[in-house]
Amino acid sequence: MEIDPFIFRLSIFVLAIFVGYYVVWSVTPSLHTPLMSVTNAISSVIIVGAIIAALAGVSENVFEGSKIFGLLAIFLAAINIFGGFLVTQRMLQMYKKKKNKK
Amino acid sequence: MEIDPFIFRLSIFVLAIFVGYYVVWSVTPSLHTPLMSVTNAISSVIIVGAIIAALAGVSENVFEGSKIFGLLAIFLAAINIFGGFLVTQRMLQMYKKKKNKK
Amino acid sequence: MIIGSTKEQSPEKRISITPETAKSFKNLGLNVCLEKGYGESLGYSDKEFKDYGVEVLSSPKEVFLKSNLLCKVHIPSNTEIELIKSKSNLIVSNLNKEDKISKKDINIFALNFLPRITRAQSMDVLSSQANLAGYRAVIESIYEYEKAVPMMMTAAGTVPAAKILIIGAGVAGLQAIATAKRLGAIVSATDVRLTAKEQVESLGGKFLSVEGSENLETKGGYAKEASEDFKKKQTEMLENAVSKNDIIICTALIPGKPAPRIINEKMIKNMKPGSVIFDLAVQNGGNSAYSELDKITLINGVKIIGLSNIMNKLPLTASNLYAKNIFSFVRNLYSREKKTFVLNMEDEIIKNTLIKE
Amino acid sequence: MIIGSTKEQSPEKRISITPETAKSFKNLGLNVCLEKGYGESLGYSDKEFKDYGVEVLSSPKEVFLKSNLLCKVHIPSNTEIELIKSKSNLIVSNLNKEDKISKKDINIFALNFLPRITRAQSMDVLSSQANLAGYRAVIESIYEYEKAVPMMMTAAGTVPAAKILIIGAGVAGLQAIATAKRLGAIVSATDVRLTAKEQVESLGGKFLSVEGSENLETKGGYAKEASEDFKKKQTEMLENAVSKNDIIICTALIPGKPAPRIINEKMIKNMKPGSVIFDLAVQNGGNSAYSELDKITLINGVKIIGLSNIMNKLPLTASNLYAKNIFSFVRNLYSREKKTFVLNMEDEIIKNTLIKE
Amino acid sequence: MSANLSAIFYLISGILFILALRGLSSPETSRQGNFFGILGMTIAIVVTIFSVGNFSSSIIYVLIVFIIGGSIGAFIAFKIPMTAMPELVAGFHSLVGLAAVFVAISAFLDPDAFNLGSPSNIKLASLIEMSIGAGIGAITFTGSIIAFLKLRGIMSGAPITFPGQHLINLILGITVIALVFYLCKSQSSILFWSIIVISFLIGVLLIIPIGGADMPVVISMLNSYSGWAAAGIGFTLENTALIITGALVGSSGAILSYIMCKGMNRSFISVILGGFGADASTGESQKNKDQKPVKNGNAEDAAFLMKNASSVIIVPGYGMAVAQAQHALREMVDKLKKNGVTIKYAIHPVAGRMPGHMNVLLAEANVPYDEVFELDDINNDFANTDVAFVIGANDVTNPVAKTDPKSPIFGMPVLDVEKCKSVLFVKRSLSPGYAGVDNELFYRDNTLMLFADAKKMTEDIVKNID
Amino acid sequence: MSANLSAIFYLISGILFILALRGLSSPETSRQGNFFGILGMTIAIVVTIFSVGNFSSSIIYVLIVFIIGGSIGAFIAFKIPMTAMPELVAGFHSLVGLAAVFVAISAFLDPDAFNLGSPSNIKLASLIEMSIGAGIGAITFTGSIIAFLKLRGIMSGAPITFPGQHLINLILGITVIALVFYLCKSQSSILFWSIIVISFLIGVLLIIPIGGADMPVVISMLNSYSGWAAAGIGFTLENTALIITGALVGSSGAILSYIMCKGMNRSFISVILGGFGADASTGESQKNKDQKPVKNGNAEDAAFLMKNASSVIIVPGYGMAVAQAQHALREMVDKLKKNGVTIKYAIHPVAGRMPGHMNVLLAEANVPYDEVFELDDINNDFANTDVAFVIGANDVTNPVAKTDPKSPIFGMPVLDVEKCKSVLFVKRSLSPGYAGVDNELFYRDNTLMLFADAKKMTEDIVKNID
Ligand SMILES: NC(=O)c1ccc[n+]([C@@H]2O[C@H](COP(=O)([O-])OP(=O)(O)OC[C@H]3O[C@@H](n4cnc5c(N)ncnc54)[C@H](OP(=O)(O)O)[C@@H]3O)[C@@H](O)[C@H]2O)c1
Ligand SMILES: NC(=O)c1ccc[n+]([C@@H]2O[C@H](COP(=O)([O-])OP(=O)(O)OC[C@H]3O[C@@H](n4cnc5c(N)ncnc54)[C@H](OP(=O)(O)O)[C@@H]3O)[C@@H](O)[C@H]2O)c1
Ligand SMILES: NC(=O)c1ccc[n+]([C@@H]2O[C@H](COP(=O)([O-])OP(=O)(O)OC[C@H]3O[C@@H](n4cnc5c(N)ncnc54)[C@H](O)[C@@H]3O)[C@@H](O)[C@H]2O)c1
Ligand SMILES: NC(=O)c1ccc[n+]([C@@H]2O[C@H](COP(=O)([O-])OP(=O)(O)OC[C@H]3O[C@@H](n4cnc5c(N)ncnc54)[C@H](O)[C@@H]3O)[C@@H](O)[C@H]2O)c1
Repeated sequence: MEIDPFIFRLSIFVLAIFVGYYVVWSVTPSLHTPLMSVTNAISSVIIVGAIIAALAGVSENVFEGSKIFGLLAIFLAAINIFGGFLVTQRMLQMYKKKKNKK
Repeated sequence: MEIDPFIFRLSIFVLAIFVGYYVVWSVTPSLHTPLMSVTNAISSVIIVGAIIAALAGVSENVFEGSKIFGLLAIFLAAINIFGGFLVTQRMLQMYKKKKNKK
Repeated sequence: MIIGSTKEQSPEKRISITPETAKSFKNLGLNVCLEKGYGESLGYSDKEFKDYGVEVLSSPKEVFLKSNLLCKVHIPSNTEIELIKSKSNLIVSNLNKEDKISKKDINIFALNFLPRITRAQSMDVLSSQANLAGYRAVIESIYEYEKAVPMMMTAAGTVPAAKILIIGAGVAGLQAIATAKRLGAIVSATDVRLTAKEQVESLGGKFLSVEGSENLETKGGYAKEASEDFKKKQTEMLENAVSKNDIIICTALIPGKPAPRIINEKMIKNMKPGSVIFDLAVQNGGNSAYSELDKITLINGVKIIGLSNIMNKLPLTASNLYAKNIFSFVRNLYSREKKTFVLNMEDEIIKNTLIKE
Repeated sequence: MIIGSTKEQSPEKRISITPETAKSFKNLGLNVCLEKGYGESLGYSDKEFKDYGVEVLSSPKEVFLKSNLLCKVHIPSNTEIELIKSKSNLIVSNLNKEDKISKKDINIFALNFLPRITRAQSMDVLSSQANLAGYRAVIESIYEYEKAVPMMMTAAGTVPAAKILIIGAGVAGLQAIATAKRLGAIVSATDVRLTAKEQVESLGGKFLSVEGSENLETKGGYAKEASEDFKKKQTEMLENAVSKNDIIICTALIPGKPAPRIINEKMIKNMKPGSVIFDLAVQNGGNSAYSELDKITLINGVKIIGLSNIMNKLPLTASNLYAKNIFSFVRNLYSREKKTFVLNMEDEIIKNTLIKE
Repeated sequence: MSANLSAIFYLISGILFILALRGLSSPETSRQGNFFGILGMTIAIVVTIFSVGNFSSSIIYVLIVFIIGGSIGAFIAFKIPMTAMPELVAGFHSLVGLAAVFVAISAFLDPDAFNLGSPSNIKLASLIEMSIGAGIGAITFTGSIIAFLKLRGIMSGAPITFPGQHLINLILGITVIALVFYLCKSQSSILFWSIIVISFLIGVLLIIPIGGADMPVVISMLNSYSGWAAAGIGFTLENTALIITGALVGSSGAILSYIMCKGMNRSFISVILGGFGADASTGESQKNKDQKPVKNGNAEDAAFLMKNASSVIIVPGYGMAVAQAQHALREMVDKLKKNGVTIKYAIHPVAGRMPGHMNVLLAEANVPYDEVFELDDINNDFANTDVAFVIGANDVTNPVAKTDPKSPIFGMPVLDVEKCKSVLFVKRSLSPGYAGVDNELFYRDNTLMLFADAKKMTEDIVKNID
Repeated sequence: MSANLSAIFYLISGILFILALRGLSSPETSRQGNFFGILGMTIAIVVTIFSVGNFSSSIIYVLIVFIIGGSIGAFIAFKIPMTAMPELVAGFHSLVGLAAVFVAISAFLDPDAFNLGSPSNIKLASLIEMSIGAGIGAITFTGSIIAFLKLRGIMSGAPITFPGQHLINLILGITVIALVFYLCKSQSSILFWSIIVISFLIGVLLIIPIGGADMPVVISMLNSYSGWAAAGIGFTLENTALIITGALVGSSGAILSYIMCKGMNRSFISVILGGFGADASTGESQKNKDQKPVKNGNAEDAAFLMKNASSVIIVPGYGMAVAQAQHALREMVDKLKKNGVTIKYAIHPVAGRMPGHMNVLLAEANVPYDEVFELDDINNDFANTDVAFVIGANDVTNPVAKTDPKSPIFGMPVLDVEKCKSVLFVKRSLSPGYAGVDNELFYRDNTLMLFADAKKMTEDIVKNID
């Protein structure tokens, strides 16, 4: 009677799709660009895979065989993580309500 | 490295909460009552538990011991399922756009 | 029962029965008789009346002799009243309690004493005529005003909007506010009743309050006479306001008392040349200094206008409303079952308006 | 350089230089001289002018003799013109090309020939005065109209809104529409130019199109004379419309031609008694039958009004705008560097308005 | 049926429930939503039956019981008058709560059947989960019953409060938690039963201090509870359908009651905690109790009603003038017209404070004259009209003028707005108009009061049209 | 770190990402949202490192690489001008896509490390999942690069189309599917590499036919792709964080691009399928290409700009009169005032078609006279004003009147609206006004064109304020 974990993952996947759908549905157009940029930053969660690729497994040498790809992926993802979140931050600065208002 | 299915269930539970939150957030007030009624109907999904209670296990006699509770629960849930969905249906009839409009 | 009416003394152009109300009287079961040429001051031909079954008699005398109820705007002369049958009825719109009437055995109803209760609104002559007076006062003032009223920003420079001040925000005052607003003027108004503020603002006007003022409203909705202290404060406030305005319409009245004197000589001297003051209260003594009946007084380039009968400026509309008021009053007086006029003295409306019996 | 102006012939009340423009002329570097009592028709004292550095001379003659540029509303008499120095300039607002002027060695600018280009808008006398005429025509009509204009639903019955029809939706017509709308009338308008439809509607008026009509607009934005066929269709359409309206304001003109005759006798006979027709085109022959200069003609209870100089009804505003127009024109003519008036014949504005040199 | 397959089907039925709720959030898709709900439920039931796979005679009994229950439910659904909707939902809720309790009991008595261990040796997690399920179910049950009784009028709708109420609730709550703790230790069935009994009590105590007006919020909250109960049971039974649906119902119910509270300008916390913090206003609510009840609507309701009407008559009065709402009104009318609604304005001869007051304002807002009617011309139209939108008018609609000779406004002709199918009254309070006479229309069944400044409300309605 | 614990942390980081996206949907919470995103990412990374538990020297390298990459990212983020935002996002995307490809390759080469079996003997499901991840990643990579090049102007922004384009895409798509199928059978690495290469090609082909104007949609769509790729890898690695986040990013990106399409009135399908069905309008877009570009805004942008301004000047013209937008305008102004914005109206002497045209309409809408200014009095104020809202005016703002002596409007004084920080132009098209002269303000950098009927647009803006 054990359920295959895949089914669970599928359920999680499907539910997450719904959440993604709803969460964005009512966004104000002026936030489209920052939203896009934060989504981009978040999508670099792929780094999780990259870290596993670079560090997991028996071999210790990260420059060897398959691991070098993991390392490269970490590099790319890292650019994206920092770049993405910081640029979003910068964009959002512009949306701060002006101080000089009565 | 196997993950406890409970974790999966928890994830599913949490994500479903988000979905529930978003799905209702933008409902028009005129639909509050039907929405309540349909939610009520849906909550009788407890019948799934009731059926298991009544049918699962070794004993064959549904009137025996714990199973009678299952049977009772089925009865209650059944009232709710039919009553709930049908009454929603009736309510929604009223929301049909008038035909007599040009 | 026969209802009758005769032409008014010139220059009054209004009439008390229009073809439309003649028809309504007929429907009520009453007969109507009128003097020949009754409606000609307004362009109504006798034929129009006859079409509704009105009997047109050749002289006023015949009408007086024949009618059970006479409807007039002004009180007829005593000789005419003598002609009226005993126990007959007469309705007029403005009578002073002191006016002497020789003949004693007729019922005279003076609509100016109508109580201001909800039910009497449809008979309320004061309201219906004051309303028109407020409208027309603005038209008269604007006609006399030698500048344009609305703001116009044009290639040849900006014409500033005229500033119009309304004194007294009763029925006439409110309609004056509305009309002035419509024309694009900057409108302010003042009154002694506190509820007037909201009413003025509900028409988009600005209310000028007298600081620290009490509410001078009677139970009937009319104004009380103001205290000396109030008058002083009001004068102070207005001295400032009047000089800034281009047109002033005065409508302030206190029932049974002479109209309060609100605009004084000094204020007028401070006004810009070309300004206009229209004093609707002139018949009751006037709210403004220098205002005189049926004259345009020119003081330092300021025109001060007083008209004794502004209703003559739109007699058609005024008559329509007046005749409807009369009709509503008669309908209340007349009993369809008994086919006669019934003086129900329990009825506030009849009790208050009936002057002599 | 000296600019001068003298009083106009009575009854004209307008003036060409106001204290305000006198100041502007000074700022431009020009001197101003005026006849004694110049502004008294409008309530301006000589002192007000003097305060801005105007030289007040005791007689018109002195002004004529002294000025390099004379600003007037109407063309002065020939004897006066003789006084003007050679090579001096004269600005007037309405001159016919045929008018005979004895003296030949002065530059006469007739602002009525100003081209209707964007740059000339601030000098456009026709626009500035027509605009006021449109406004005032409505005020005059309403003054003469013996009913109330706006709709009022009252306890004594409903006063229906007056229906006002505007013939010709040029500058005057549009302002008339706006003013009538403001007062709460039901406004419709007609014109031969198709663009007028959108313009009328942009003011909330209803446009009455002549069916199957061509667009009779010239390049300059003026109207062309209509064909017989068009006129017939227009008459048909109007026969129906006119009888439904209470007030008609006529503003239709065709430059250089007599005003088109649009309202005929039959239409007027079908109007309700008490209706009013105001013919702004009366000086050019009138758009309406029976209209006569400075008279109120009464036909079947319909008042037909023609005024020769409606600007005299709001001379203050009219003068303000006129004086500004003149100032803008002079500013264009005057060269600050050369400190003189420069007749740049490349300039469309100067070329078109200059009549004789 | 394999556990995997049924898990997938359970996921599908969960998704269908999501789609059901989603459908219900807008009128256009609502009926489709209900259908998804039915479908989801069918799948869940069928899959469960197959996955249990017990086709002995028992299943016959199960089916019979199911059909009997279903018939009763269907019968109730068809017979109940529409006006009894809220109490019906409350009644149904109690059933779900009780069912959850029963399932939990069954699981407690016969854990083997559910793979939860053996009696007196139930898995710890399962034990906690089933106690939660049972407890919340029990609260839902008695709470719903009280709500039902209050709405039905069998019990007084007034809040029942007594000193120390919140303290008692707190103590009971702590007791339940303690009991769960000891239950886990001892697995003693007496503790389990005690949990249920005390939860029953909590349900009662939580709802009695809540006033009738807040009942819709309470029902939605109970709905949410029943969802959490189902989720709890779902964890016990390791059943995805129950978990997803329970969480869904739980959170959506909670959100819905929050939204409703906000719409009614009530504090969510105080409603949910059973009149908590409401003590201060008890005096006021007591006062209101004696008064006749009015139906209270908001801009969205008004927009919905008018948008779906085929004809609306606007009745303006002095309040429109005070609020200067004429421009907003005109805009509202424009939008309604775009929705195909026929609009007329009914002007009472003495509406406002000046003859022709309304005309001035409507002309200012450019309302075409041919849409404006005087009393005599329009009074017969009300009977054939769907909605009367009374904006800042009061005396001019008061039927007392027709019926009560003692009233100061007796004899004045009035607009027969009450003949419309629905009447919307926009004013700021229940206070009377110029004449100082109470307007009995406010308390009629077909009247919806929209308490707000006329301009504000009209603007809000505009927002909610289209 | 135990698998369970890390799974819980992954769940938490997933939730943080949800909250991040949610925060970004409204300006008030947006910065908080970004913070949640950062937090979620940090948790995901730290948990992964601990759960892998490899603290050999490798980790040093990993950290070094991470820091170098991060510094580069940070550097770019600070240096890039704000106007280059869209291409920056596109560029970043390409990195994510490539990273996904690399991870997939790594998994393919060394499946043991991921518990997916051994090389040439990879679990079937994993193989499919990783192919999908690699394929979508590859498409994202090249697609983003093309988008980047187009936006940067290195490649022409014009759509590049050629006959049979869609057919080729179709064939390539089918080929990939076939390759995956055979890969599962043979586990041959050449097939795996082919999949990646062909996907690279598809990415290019999908984006080149899309015009520059649609790029934001495309970027969002590529975003969505990168999400799906991450989810695919997540399934391969049985990693909840990747699955949740991937699905989240995938669906939200898709929805966002859908919303943007709707906002721009474009067909979603044709944009996504690479100019599919767009052939018909190619002629038009070609034509527009020669023209100067205008910035095109919508009601929401306008509402946002004005709401957050401290001062706004309204410049009405003939178009306001034609649209009869004065009442809506007044309502808009009222709302802005409530938001604390200072408002003035600037009336040009010849705005409209009649002297005083604007005054009539503003008076009708009850605009107070002291907010209405004539040209001379207000012209200096534009320079200190945040937004000029030009509604249906055109000639009266045209700077040509100041600069070009040949222009027919030369010499007319004009309102210096261009001195405002932003200028909003409400009109229906780019067509000129009365004078027939093109207005060069339309093409300025600080101008946003709002193409619509003035009344309609103003009403829409009203809806979007508050
Ligand atoms: N027309 C005339 O010539 C004239 C002259 C004098 C007297 N009257 C009398 O005035 C009355 C007119 O009747 P009516 O129905 O127009 O007015 P009403 O009976 O006075 O009712 C007006 C209602 O508007 C509400 N209101 C006030 N301000 C509001 C705001 N800002 N927003 C929303 N609602 C607001 C008030 O209720 P809340 O306070 O609850 O908001 C009030 O009940 C009649 O009794 C008539 O006899 C008429
Ligand atoms: N004031 C006077 O006395 C007078 C008299 C005669 C002529 N003029 C001339 O008229 C012009 C006035 O300048 P202006 O800026 O007010 O007007 P304008 O330059 O004519 O521009 C008006 C603009 O409004 C737009 N528009 C028209 N209908 C619209 C609608 N329903 N919704 C949105 N936009 C609409 C039009 O663009 P779209 O078509 O793209 O929408 C047009 O470009 C000047 O050239 C002046 O010389 C003035
Ligand atoms: N209920 C009804 O049926 C009904 C009908 C018509 C009028 N009314 C009410 O009656 C009231 C009076 O109306 P009216 O127009 O006949 O009054 P009115 O003609 O007697 O006086 C006109 C106005 O002048 C004001 N006034 C008096 N002295 C003043 C002073 N010193 N300074 C400034 N203002 C002064 C009065 O307050 C009044 O508003 C109003 O409130 C009106 O709403 C009621
Ligand atoms: N660009 C500028 O600077 C400027 C300035 C002012 C006016 N204008 C334009 O000039 C045009 C004419 O204005 P105007 O008022 O001086 O014109 P006008 O005084 O010559 O004529 C008044 C109106 O009567 C109309 N008309 C003529 N014959 C008619 C007939 N048979 N029936 C009905 N209507 C008839 C004309 O079309 C015109 O609209 C307008 O379009 C106006 O917008 C332009």
